[in-house]
Amino acid sequence: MTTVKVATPKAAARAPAKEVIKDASMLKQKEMMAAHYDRLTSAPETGAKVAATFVPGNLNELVMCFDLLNNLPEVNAIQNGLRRVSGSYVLEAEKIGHSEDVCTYVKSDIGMMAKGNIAPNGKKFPNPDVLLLSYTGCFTFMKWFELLREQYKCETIMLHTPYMGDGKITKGMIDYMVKQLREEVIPTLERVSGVKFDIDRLRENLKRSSKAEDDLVRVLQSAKAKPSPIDAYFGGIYYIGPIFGAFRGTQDAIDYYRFLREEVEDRLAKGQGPVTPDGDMGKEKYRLVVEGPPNYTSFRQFWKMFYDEGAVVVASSYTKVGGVYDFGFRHDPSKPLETLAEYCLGVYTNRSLPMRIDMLVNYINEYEADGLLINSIKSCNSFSAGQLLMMREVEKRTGKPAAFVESDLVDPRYFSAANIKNRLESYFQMIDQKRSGANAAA
Amino acid sequence: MKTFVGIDLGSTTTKAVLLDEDRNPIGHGITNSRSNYATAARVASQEARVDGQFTLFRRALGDANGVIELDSFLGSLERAFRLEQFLEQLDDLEQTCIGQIQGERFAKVGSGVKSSLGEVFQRLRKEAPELYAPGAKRKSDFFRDIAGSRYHNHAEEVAREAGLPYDLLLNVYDKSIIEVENRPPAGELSEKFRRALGRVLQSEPSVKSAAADIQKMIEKALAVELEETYLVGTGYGRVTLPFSKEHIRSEILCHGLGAHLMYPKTRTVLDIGGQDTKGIQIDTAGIVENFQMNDRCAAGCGRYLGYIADEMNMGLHELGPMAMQSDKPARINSTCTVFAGAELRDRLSLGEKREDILAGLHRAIILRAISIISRSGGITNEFTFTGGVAKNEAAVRELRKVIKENYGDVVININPDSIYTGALGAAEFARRAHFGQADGSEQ
Amino acid sequence: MTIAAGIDIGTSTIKATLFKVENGEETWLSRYIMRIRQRDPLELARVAYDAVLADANMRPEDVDYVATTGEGESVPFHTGHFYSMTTHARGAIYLNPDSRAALDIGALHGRAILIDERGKVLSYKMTSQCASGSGQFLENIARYLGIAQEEIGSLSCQGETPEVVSSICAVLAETDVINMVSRGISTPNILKGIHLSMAARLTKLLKSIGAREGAVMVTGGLALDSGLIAAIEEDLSHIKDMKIAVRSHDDSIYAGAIGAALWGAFRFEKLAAANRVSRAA
Amino acid sequence: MATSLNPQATADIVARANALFEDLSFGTARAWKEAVPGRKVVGYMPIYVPRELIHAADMLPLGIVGGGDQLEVIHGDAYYQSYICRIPRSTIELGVSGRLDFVDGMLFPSICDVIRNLSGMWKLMFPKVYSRYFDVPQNYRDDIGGNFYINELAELRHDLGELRGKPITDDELRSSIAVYNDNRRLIRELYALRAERPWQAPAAEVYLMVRAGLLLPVEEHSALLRHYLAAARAEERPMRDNCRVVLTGMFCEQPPLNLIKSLELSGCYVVDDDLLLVTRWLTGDVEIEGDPLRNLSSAFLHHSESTAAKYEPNQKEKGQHLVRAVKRTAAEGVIFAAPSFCDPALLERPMLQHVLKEAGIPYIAFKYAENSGQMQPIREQAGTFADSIKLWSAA
Ligand SMILES: Nc1ncnc2c1ncn2[C@@H]1O[C@H](COP(=O)(O)OP(=O)(O)O)[C@@H](O)[C@H]1O
Ligand SMILES: Nc1ncnc2c1ncn2[C@@H]1O[C@H](COP(=O)(O)OP(=O)(O)O)[C@@H](O)[C@H]1O
Ligand code: SF4
Ligand code: SF4
Ligand code: SF4
Repeated sequence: MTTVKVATPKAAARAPAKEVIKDASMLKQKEMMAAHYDRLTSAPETGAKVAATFVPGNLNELVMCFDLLNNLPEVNAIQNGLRRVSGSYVLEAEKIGHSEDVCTYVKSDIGMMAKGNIAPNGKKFPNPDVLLLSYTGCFTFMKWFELLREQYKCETIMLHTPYMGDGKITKGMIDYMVKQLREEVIPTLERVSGVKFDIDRLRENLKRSSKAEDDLVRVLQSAKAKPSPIDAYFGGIYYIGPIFGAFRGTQDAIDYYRFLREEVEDRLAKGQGPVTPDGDMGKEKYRLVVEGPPNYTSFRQFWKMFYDEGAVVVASSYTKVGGVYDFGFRHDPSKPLETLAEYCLGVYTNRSLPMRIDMLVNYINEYEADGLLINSIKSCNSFSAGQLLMMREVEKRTGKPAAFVESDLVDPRYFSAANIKNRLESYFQMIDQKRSGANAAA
Repeated sequence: MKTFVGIDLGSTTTKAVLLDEDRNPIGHGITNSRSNYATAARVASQEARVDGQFTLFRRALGDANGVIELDSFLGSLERAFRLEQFLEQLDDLEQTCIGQIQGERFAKVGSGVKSSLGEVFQRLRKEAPELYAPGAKRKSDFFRDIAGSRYHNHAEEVAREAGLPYDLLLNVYDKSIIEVENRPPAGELSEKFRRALGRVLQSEPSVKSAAADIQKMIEKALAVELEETYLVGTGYGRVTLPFSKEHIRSEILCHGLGAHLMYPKTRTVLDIGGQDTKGIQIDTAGIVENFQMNDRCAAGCGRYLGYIADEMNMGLHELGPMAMQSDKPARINSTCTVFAGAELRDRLSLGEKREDILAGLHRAIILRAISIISRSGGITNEFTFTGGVAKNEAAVRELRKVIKENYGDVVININPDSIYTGALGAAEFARRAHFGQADGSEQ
Repeated sequence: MTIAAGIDIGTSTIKATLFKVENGEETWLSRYIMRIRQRDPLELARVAYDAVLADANMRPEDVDYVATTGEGESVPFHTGHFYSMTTHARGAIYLNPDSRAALDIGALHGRAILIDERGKVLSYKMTSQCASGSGQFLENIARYLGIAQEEIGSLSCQGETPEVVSSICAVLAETDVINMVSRGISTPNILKGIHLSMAARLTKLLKSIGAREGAVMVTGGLALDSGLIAAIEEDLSHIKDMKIAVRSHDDSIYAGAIGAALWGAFRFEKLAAANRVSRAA
Repeated sequence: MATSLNPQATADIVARANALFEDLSFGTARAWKEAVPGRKVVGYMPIYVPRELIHAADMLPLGIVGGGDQLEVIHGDAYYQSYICRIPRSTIELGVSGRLDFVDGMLFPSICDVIRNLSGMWKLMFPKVYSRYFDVPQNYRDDIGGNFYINELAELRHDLGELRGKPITDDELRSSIAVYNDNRRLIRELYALRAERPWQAPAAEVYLMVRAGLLLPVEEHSALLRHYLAAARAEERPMRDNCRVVLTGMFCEQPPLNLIKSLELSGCYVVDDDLLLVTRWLTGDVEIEGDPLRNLSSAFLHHSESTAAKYEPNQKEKGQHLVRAVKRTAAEGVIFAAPSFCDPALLERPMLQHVLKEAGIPYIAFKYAENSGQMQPIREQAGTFADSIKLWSAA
């Protein structure tokens, strides 16, 4: 990946087809990520301690209070997917006894460990000093860290987030979580890190989070414009990287999101569409809302199937897996532990199915989309179980057509390009036909 | 005359439909999809032309109706034509087989193979007219299948008589058939029509008296050129076709439109093809509103029946009728195409009846299809069943049952030409494209 | 002296053997193999049994133990039944005493079996419920490509730039292959591609049973497919921590029947020692 | 009870249980409901719900564990992709086909994402039915997880009271706890009998007897269990040369009965299992005196079974429950049988296997679905396992 040539948006139009086009914000992000991986892999030398934890339920502000580095196995799995090594990792995990049926995120991680635990920068990942099992919206996370615990034999802290089964956050839930934070999570982190907890430091971190969150929301909501200056799924995945990962609560994140916002606002002012790996996208022909994670092993191929047809994603649920901010929630420094609890509870997949449907319907209406596309992920029961009903309900309520494709996050065996392309093409042609039918009728 | 061609390149069969300017289908052609899609497309469209010729004959001979029994005459003519075609391909196959055995693998077995082959082909040729006798039932419509199953029978006998391993002769066939299939069909159609006509005139005294008139009318029809004005391709293989984007439509749209043309009141379409199953909802203009397809597992598609037929050494055409004899379908749980064979054997060995097992397998396919339709939004009146499996009466019976149980009284349309639905839709898209509605909508 | 017969009813073929065991010395008296096409396998079991007897010039009363394996649980004249993996393990040891794993690849299933020097099954793993990558599939493809079963191996070995078969589903893979033909991929490269993808599955099985070193004996019908064997070797060579020598044997397809007969003899002697002899019917 | 003097033949009792099991329309529960106007039925899915609460509200707790291999799934597949286990689709089928139309409430316990999401689907598809996702804590301290759990219980208690039209009193709860304590004791007895003499209580029979408890009023079920225990002890049955195994991984989607039978036929006596865990989830009696919710919570936190759906805070304890089960029942091996695509069971499996390996306990593993039709591969694996234990055991 480091060898690809990179061009600024201006140069995009002139760039020969083979080059991958990246805008400046992406470059900045790449630097941030690279720096983070370097911090992690040099931990043995610097003596920094490492906490492994998950994206949904990521307590980065808290982790930073203990001078711990945050290593997120999901992000590593994504990197491995993009770098096309996850396939062999998954296979490795299956060879050492994991079932073909289970989540490939876990298997990619386990396989990576079995094959030497090499980070994207080519150096070895440090072993975690603590597994912070703060997870939300998926049971698999729990098994995942039990498996890692077996391997690393290190301290493991459980923070259990109840599910929003009835669509509301109750006081009982918040109390339960705050109590876990106060009496289990924080004391253990203090012990592992040797750093005393300072609630003011947490407040500072939270304040920084909410600033970046504001800008992120502005960026994502820019897609309401026509044409949309961003792709809120394929592009969106880059945008959420820092804030869902190890940067929420840092100055870096504030800088990045301000920079990103300006870039997007500039495109917006100029009436430009999104930047794709092949340069500026052509005319915006279809506006879609997407539910479900992407496929990382054939990410660009997948994306190309959209932008080649002039389809832009204007809103997606995947960009809410590490926190839902567009309905007003911000990390609130005035109630630091409660706000962390509330954040965990509100993550997309921790919302009940009816809530998820409401969100999608709302997106279709507010972003004036032509329809819903579901990319159903074989790995992920948390997302996928129930998507077929979601599809029906959204169609029923919006009157807009939906389409369904299937793939996997990081297992290349489950990406059938021909199959997906066939469905997408049919879907786009169907939207066309409907439109012209509607015109003819009018 | 102007014709509009729709080609549906399916995973198992390739279909072509010829429309005239007034949207009348004048010809249908089908062939099995083989490794060479371009050839398959060519064969199918040639078959459609052949069929179109018959339509033209019918039109031309319309006046002579009464003098001759038109239907029976055209039937004879068609059979004679098929026989001509069959014999021609048989010759090709024989030459290819002989070519094969020059290779070293067969050298040690020596000339025995060659003479045995000669014998097999002699028997094949001898019985060929029976295959095309009036009322004869053929196992399939395709040369590969017809010639194959007969070849197997004769080869087994001949091999036994000559003391040769049967597998050897089988292998020669397997090696050759793929080549023969992939050879573009040999040229001049008109000549074949003339030869066929000769055969009919000779063998059927009833038309002798009108022979001269008939010949004249046929010649006139043969003189009409079926111009390929516009062509649209669709189906599984469409991406590999040398068509440009304007000439390609998604098979979903084509099936929707095709079903609409056949039955304008259709709202729900089910298509079960060789390796995919689609549930499609269309509006009053034939525009697709929603669709669902099977996922990446091909369980429960048409190919499933193919496997079963192979497994039981039966023709595809024979499965349905056998399953119809059951009134107590077995409950089959594995719809995995390949495992179905194993389950079949399992159950046979447990003493279950073939008919019941087969009926159960048909039901299993239908249940899967129904769940796909259900994903796409259920069944709304009227319902049209398309694709190759719609030809299977047992599948149709189960489908009717399940629909009745779950959706009540729904009009169910099944067209004898249901397998051509996609191609018909494509042909209509071609016609619309020619008349300037690029997006395919009707005015 | 003990005379024992082993009858292995598979999904596609039926195999029978007759053995004499005397003072620990095992003598293979006769064998029989036949494809199950249309006939009832249980009927064929009788045919096969009669054939091995006739071939060895014996009568049913000479036989001490008739052991079935595979799908032979309901053969009416058996003395006892052993399950396939038990018998393949024993067969592998008979064919090559150094075997520490058996890889049984038959028409529908693949199984990896970890064994010790006595033929005891230590652990095993089977391919899943989905039929992709089975012998049956290979057979269909071969027929489609117009090649005889015996040719598959040598053709595959000529493949230099194998084409990867991406579909997991056997049915869709068939279409993949048809597509390859149309793209002009040569038969050897197609076959090699299929073999490699099958091999990857099989080595995965081997790895997951913990086979790390020693010889693995390939048993079952596909042991005769040299292309598959080569592909397995190739796949294994990419795996650092597996130092396994892949072995095959001309009689590999009989492994189950051999194992059944030998276990039968073993059991008979054990029972005889315990005075619980029951002669074969 | 006097009837125990005159035990029915086991066959009759089993036939009754089998009839209950095969009735996909829940006739018995329907009849119970119709017998008295105003009666209500509350369904629940695996793994555990506090049935005492439902019972205390005078309602019938009805265990719904999928549709098995006899239910024809026509609509259910429309809601689930092929890579999701079977139980939710057959449960939806039961709902859509009207087989559950008499059920007044549904509880979806916290077991995995599939059932969790099903709870939301149920709300959308059957809006008139009371339905609730019943969450449980993953923290086992009384003052943290306990408080949360009591809160959950109190909410459920309140809702069920509303459904009945009258709040549930503490005394009602106490007497329900007592009734269920009795039932749990009988089931423990049944399992002990089978562990001791598995040929006297074949696995398929034990399964049917326990399964009946999901469908019958608890008092009736306890009586049935008493009959069966007496009859099974009295009847002489031949002992086979089988090995003894513990079954694990079947805590949610249930295997077809044929599968359980096949295991015994191919040479394995089942001496312990984790089928239908709700009936054995609490491992001892629940305290009756005092605050009933606190007592239920305490039993849940400190005396409940280990399964994949539960976090094990102590690494050293991971999987030890299985080792203990093997020791307790003198089993010779463990069979891991998990539903296809069951993330909890399948992700847990390698960890448990490591523990067994460490303890020198042999094991095998396979997958099934509630509608698996082909028993051949399963027989083969179980048979090989039995073969190897038999051929190589000391004898
Ligand atoms: N005459 C027939 N009787 C029964 N089944 C048939 C018949 N003709 C075709 N089929 C079935 O139809 C399937 C092919 O359907 P088709 O719609 O042509 O598929 P595709 O478009 O994928 O090639 C075959 O697999 C076969 O099962
Ligand atoms: N020479 C060969 N080369 C490749 N495959 C072979 C050969 N001989 C037999 N086979 C394959 O072996 C399989 C049968 O193996 P076998 O172990 O007997 O299976 P089963 O026990 O399931 O019947 C068939 O699928 C057949 O295609
Ligand atoms: S199941 Fe889904 S949410 Fe859970 S770890 Fe896997 S991919 Fe992530
Ligand atoms: S189950 Fe059968 S049909 Fe489905 S993917 Fe596997 S081989 Fe293909
Ligand atoms: S079988 Fe497993 S995955 Fe399916 S619902 Fe039950 S626990 Fe969840």
